[in-house]
Amino acid sequence: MSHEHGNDTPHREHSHVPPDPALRVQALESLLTRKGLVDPGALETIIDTYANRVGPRNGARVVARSWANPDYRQWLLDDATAAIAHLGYEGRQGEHMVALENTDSVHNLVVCTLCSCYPWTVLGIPPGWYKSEAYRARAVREPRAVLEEFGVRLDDEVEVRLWDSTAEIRYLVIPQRPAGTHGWTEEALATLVTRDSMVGTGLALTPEQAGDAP
Amino acid sequence: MSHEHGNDTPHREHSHVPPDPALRVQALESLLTRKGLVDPGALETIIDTYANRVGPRNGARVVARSWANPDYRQWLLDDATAAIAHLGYEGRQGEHMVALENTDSVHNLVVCTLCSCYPWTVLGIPPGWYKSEAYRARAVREPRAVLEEFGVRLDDEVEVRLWDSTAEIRYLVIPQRPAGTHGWTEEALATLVTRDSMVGTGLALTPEQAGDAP
Amino acid sequence: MNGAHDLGGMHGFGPVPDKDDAHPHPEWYDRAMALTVATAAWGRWNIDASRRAREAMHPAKYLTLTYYERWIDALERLMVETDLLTEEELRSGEPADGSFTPPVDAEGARSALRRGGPTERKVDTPPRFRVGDRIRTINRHPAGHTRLPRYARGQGGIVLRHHGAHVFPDTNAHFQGEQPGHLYTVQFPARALWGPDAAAKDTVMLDLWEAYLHAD
Amino acid sequence: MNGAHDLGGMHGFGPVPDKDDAHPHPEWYDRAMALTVATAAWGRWNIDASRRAREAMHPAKYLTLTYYERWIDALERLMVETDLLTEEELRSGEPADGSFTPPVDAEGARSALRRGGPTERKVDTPPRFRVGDRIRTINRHPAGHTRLPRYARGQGGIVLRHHGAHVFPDTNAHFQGEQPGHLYTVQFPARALWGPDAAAKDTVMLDLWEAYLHAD
Repeated sequence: MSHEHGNDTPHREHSHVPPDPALRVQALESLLTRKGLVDPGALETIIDTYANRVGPRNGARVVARSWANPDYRQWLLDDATAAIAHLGYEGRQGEHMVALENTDSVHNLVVCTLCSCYPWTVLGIPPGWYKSEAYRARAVREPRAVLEEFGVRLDDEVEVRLWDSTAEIRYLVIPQRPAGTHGWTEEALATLVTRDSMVGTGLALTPEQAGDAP
Repeated sequence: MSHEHGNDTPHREHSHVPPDPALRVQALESLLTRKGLVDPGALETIIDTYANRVGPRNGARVVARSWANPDYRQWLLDDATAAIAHLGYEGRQGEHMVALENTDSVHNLVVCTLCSCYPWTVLGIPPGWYKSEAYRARAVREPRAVLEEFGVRLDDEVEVRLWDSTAEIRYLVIPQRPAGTHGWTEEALATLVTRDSMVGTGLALTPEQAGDAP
Repeated sequence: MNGAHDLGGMHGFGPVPDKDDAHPHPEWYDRAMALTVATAAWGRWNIDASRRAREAMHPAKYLTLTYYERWIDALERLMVETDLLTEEELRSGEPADGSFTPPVDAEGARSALRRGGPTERKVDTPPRFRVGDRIRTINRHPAGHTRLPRYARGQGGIVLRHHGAHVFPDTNAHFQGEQPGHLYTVQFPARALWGPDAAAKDTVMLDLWEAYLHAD
Repeated sequence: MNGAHDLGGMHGFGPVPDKDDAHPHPEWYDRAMALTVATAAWGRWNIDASRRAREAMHPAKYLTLTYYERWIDALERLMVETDLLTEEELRSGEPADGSFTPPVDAEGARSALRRGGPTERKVDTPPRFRVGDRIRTINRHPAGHTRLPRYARGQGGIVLRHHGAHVFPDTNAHFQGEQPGHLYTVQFPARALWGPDAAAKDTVMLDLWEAYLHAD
């Protein structure tokens, strides 16, 4: 600690931000691969998995099927882990799934106040806002204000159920099926299911919002 | 916000520390004096007051008198504001004083968890450690561990009373009078009264520690 | 507000620094302190508003700034808020107008320091609680300034002392009036606040306004 | 620990940023994530230890670092803690020893991702609580890792669901064993947690281990 700063600045050193985290990560990757601790192919597989294979389209397919198929919906509500694995989505950060049903009287919203737990198998890597201090701090205390920021205005009669992911249970919100989609195929329905609607910060798109009929 | 940092770094800007707070203060002082908002003589008076006139020697005189004079001690415990004003110490950050008596069975410790409230009239400007995040965070939760860091080991039988200064009441701890000081003058006794002993993070010095008999 | 300033009970800050307090402090600490005290003589804000301004920072900023940097940062914002300075003057460092007269000179500052700012007020309403009463603190999380720390919310304690009525920070900090209320020292068992890791004998005292309390 | 990571209920962070999520993220985010996932295959730590390492920072540092900087910072410390790297290797960037064999290649990584790390365990002890039971959470402030956030301590709720027994983070994070315990979803009235500013109908659910609960 510098004498210049006197006696109440011992935390100064902690405020040091490495000038370029990209370089730090690059240096670590180089060290780990050269030491034989990490296989470069493993890294590429992991990156490719979440860039191209695992993302909100998975969850959208789950939700669309639950809209189209009442038996599947019931299975999803009873045993989400199995019902989701049935569509091929399982593994890391989706080991223990619970599906939350939005209705006319209940709106579910998911947060992780302590870190950023998120259902990777169905939604992929969480977006920046989900990991932000603001979302983690506020969603649990003032969910309605946060929802308004996201453009979701709920009637006072609706109960907001806020789920803080404090264990390894991962939550998938099943948004309400939009009106005007009777008879749509699962593939068409899936185009209405946004990532935010499966976290609870959004609603499913209406056919008008999606901009094209099936 | 920089695109380079992506979508979860909006607080980056907040971590910016002005490179030299001394220059910022100098610029503000220059602006305020030139605008006629502050009189330079007033600044010098305020600085001189806390550098040379108001400090722990004030509190030491109060404590020494309370050791030497039982009537004064009772007055101090009953109405600390008046008893302290009687010795000429009054004003800013000492408007409402309470004296806390350490005994064989009770040890008092003072903190301000929300800012750094401190009895300026008797102790002056608080030391850096009193204003530190560590002291503010820990004294209230683990006072005995903090006291041990300060070299004060209390018997388990002693009750620690921790005072969090959440209002405008300011606390002065009266440390226990050290043994071997019978018949000492108030002036001599005052040399044993350290600042820390009046916050509760220390004990009064023994004659041996003080290194000279009266 | 539940801000970074509400530090009671936090972990992660390490040992208490510089317990011997041996470092000489830089001169700008004194000048930051003196500017804060001298400008207060304008009477445009109060001590609660000062604290509110120091708390009203992004938590990362609060924890990164040093103590007197927070003071100066808050002071600049208070002076803009109360029309003593403009943002432009702060940016440029140049006064747009030099015609003000300082509210205190050297002698005035000395008097102001000796006078201080007592916060006790006469009120007509009698205190709701007496020494020895069992109370429970409210559990609220206001966005504005408050002096009931998070660690002491929703907790049961005993009234130890009544201090008369004092200016209420929660309103005064926002220039919504002094609204004085009865102030009590309340004693809490340390174990109620912190669990069984606290010593059985130890207690924690806070000075709390009547609005923070209900009978238990 | 009562660290800066325990964000629930805090003020001062402003609006939720970048809700349209329109910014392309820099490539190093992906690489930080992939390094974290790939090194986990060594099996020398667990997800709770990872979280513990990310939390174990000075609060100013936690709030100043970006998300994946915390991951990398924690990863480096975990690898030193578990003897996969030395401080000297991190400083120099040069491996002292290149004779290791990665635990997973591309195919192995794919399998590991699909396998995940289930945390449910068989235990012999029956659950203490049933759906519908009223419970109260403990009020403890451990220095170590815990998954009972500050805002939900000492609060009364109702058991909504039983999830079987799961690995206990408070011990597992410190390599003190999995010590699986029954896990419940507990429902709290929002007003109990946040006071009358919360909507009367709203509720907050947390997944809590039996060790965090007692009957109410």
